[in-house]
Amino acid sequence: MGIAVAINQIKDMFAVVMLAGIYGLVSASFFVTLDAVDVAFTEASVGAGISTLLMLTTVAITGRTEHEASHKPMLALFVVMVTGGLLIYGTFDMPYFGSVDAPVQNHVGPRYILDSMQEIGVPNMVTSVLASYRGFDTFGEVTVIFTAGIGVLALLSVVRRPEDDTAIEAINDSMHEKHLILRVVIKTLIPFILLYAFYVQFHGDFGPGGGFQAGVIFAAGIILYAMLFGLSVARRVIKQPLVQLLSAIGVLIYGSVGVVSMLNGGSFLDYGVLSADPIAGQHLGILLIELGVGVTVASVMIIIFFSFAGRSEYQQAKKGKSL
Amino acid sequence: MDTLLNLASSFCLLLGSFLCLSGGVGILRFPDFYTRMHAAGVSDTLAAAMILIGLMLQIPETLVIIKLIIILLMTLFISPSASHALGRAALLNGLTPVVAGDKNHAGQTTEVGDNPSKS
Amino acid sequence: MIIAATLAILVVMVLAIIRGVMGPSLYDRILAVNMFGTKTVLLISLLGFVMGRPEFLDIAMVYALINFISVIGVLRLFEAFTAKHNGKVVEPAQRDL
Amino acid sequence: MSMILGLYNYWIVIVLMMIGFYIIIAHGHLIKKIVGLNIFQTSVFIFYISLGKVEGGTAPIWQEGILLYSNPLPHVLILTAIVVGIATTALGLALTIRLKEAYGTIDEDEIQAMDNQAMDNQDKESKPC
Repeated sequence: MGIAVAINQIKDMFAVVMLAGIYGLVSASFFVTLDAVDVAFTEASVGAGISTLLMLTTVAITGRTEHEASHKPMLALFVVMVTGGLLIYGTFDMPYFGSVDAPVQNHVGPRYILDSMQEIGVPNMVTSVLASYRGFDTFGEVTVIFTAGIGVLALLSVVRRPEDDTAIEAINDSMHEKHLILRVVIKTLIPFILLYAFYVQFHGDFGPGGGFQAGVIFAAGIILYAMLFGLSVARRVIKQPLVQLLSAIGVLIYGSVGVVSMLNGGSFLDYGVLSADPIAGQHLGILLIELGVGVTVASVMIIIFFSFAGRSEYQQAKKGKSL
Repeated sequence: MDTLLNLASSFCLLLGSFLCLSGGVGILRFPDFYTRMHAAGVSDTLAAAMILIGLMLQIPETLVIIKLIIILLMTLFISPSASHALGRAALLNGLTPVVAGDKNHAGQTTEVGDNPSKS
Repeated sequence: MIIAATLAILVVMVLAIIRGVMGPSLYDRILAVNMFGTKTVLLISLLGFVMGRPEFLDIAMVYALINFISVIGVLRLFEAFTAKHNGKVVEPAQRDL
Repeated sequence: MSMILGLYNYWIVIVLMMIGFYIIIAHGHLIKKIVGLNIFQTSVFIFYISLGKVEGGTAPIWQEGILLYSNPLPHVLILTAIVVGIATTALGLALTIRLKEAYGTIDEDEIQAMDNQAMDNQDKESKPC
């Protein structure tokens, strides 16, 4: 397990990012061995996939060298060592790894494990806790993601002028001459990726999966398309205003489910009242909420990637003109 | 019948593991990028196929077998095309292969090495 | 038998990590990441069998996909990067495909 | 010995966390800082997940005949934390790109030096009048 420790001590930025990708994969495998399949799912698609891509785009924009640190690292090392020592001292009181009688296992956990099947009727406990017991939290998370999307858009959106567009397309065309094999393979793969995203979305009640993961996978399919066929082509297929609208609509779906359940006499996000049969109501509520989450996550990821790649292309075009 | 299936699956798994290991040794020991890529790419595909087939022979449930087949198909699609893209990109960006009889054993140009490329 | 295969894959993963840390060229690293990803797919499928719950193959599928996407992404972005910093777009090779 | 076996996962987490922390404070390069932040984050994730692990339990997906599951609560918390993590990473990277455009560098010290210089110049301009 100590593998990941050695990884991250290299200077070149591209190499660092690649190793960060491997690190994401390693930690996702940890999660599988620790029984957290849903988390592994998310970490695989987010930590190893999307965040690596975003970092690479940034490195491509900002350059790959790192200057030698000018100040001495001894102080930092000292601070780190002291903190680490204190934390290790703190672990001596911790319950042993995997012990059944640890305090964590004794409070809310058993209730979720024992009763969620009767109360929610969804085999995947992670989904039922995520969407129903702690639905309010998840609402907050979705809002955070939405806000991040807006933030990235505010920071990186470029005012697009037609002459820039032609320059960008010239660059794209020259790049597209090659990659014939890749384009054919990816063209066949993309429909399956999107289909698989829907499977993950709606199968989340029964197996690992759910809105977050499905959204990321869906976005990954679109990103793959955008990377190989050029951003302008992808923009023609996926209109950016539509995506922006969708990201808001996802949050809106989530919130309105809560409001509707309030109007039906329950409390906010209490899906039991959505239908005559509480369990059917829970199913309906979870389905709708996961849909909202999926839509928001997918569109925010697409927005983020489009903004990053658009910035990169914009700079390329500017550079091309100045040459 | 059961023992036969078990035997077949063990054989597939063992073969897969062996191929995996040889690929791993290859990626570590070979002198330049292209031979390493050869070792990784070729052994990877067959090893993945072998291990997945070995797993398929172990389990009677249809759904699991279908999923395994999907994974297998995806590996067969993805692994060679990724190798193709990788090798092509390396060649186009001026990473020279080590040719037999080449005295200069380094095999890497400075352009795309670890050294940051001069802008 | 499954355990033996799992161990073999773990060993190979370590080898791939060593290659990824050593470099020397960027492509070696990408190769290591790619190989690591394939091995992770296999590892997850095997682990599902070891732990007796083989329905977790979905995760393996995601891994395969994401691995591919990141390799392609790295290549495309690196290509764009070199094109940008050398001031020229790399010409398609003579021996096409 | 039993202590080592019982607590080793926490120690791994702490070592990871310290590496991430060190990268954050010792390196001036902003992208590297973000990578360090990610490592730090992941170490916290692993900590939570390993808290939820129960010896002999399986993944918390209900199935006929299985009685012992790992605790689903940490999984939920970390699942959302990962997605929020990518959101913060994206925002940080976006800020980095803007800094690069504004200053021409993304090294913390250089940015600081430029800022100080600009401040001094302002002072000089304002003092004579």
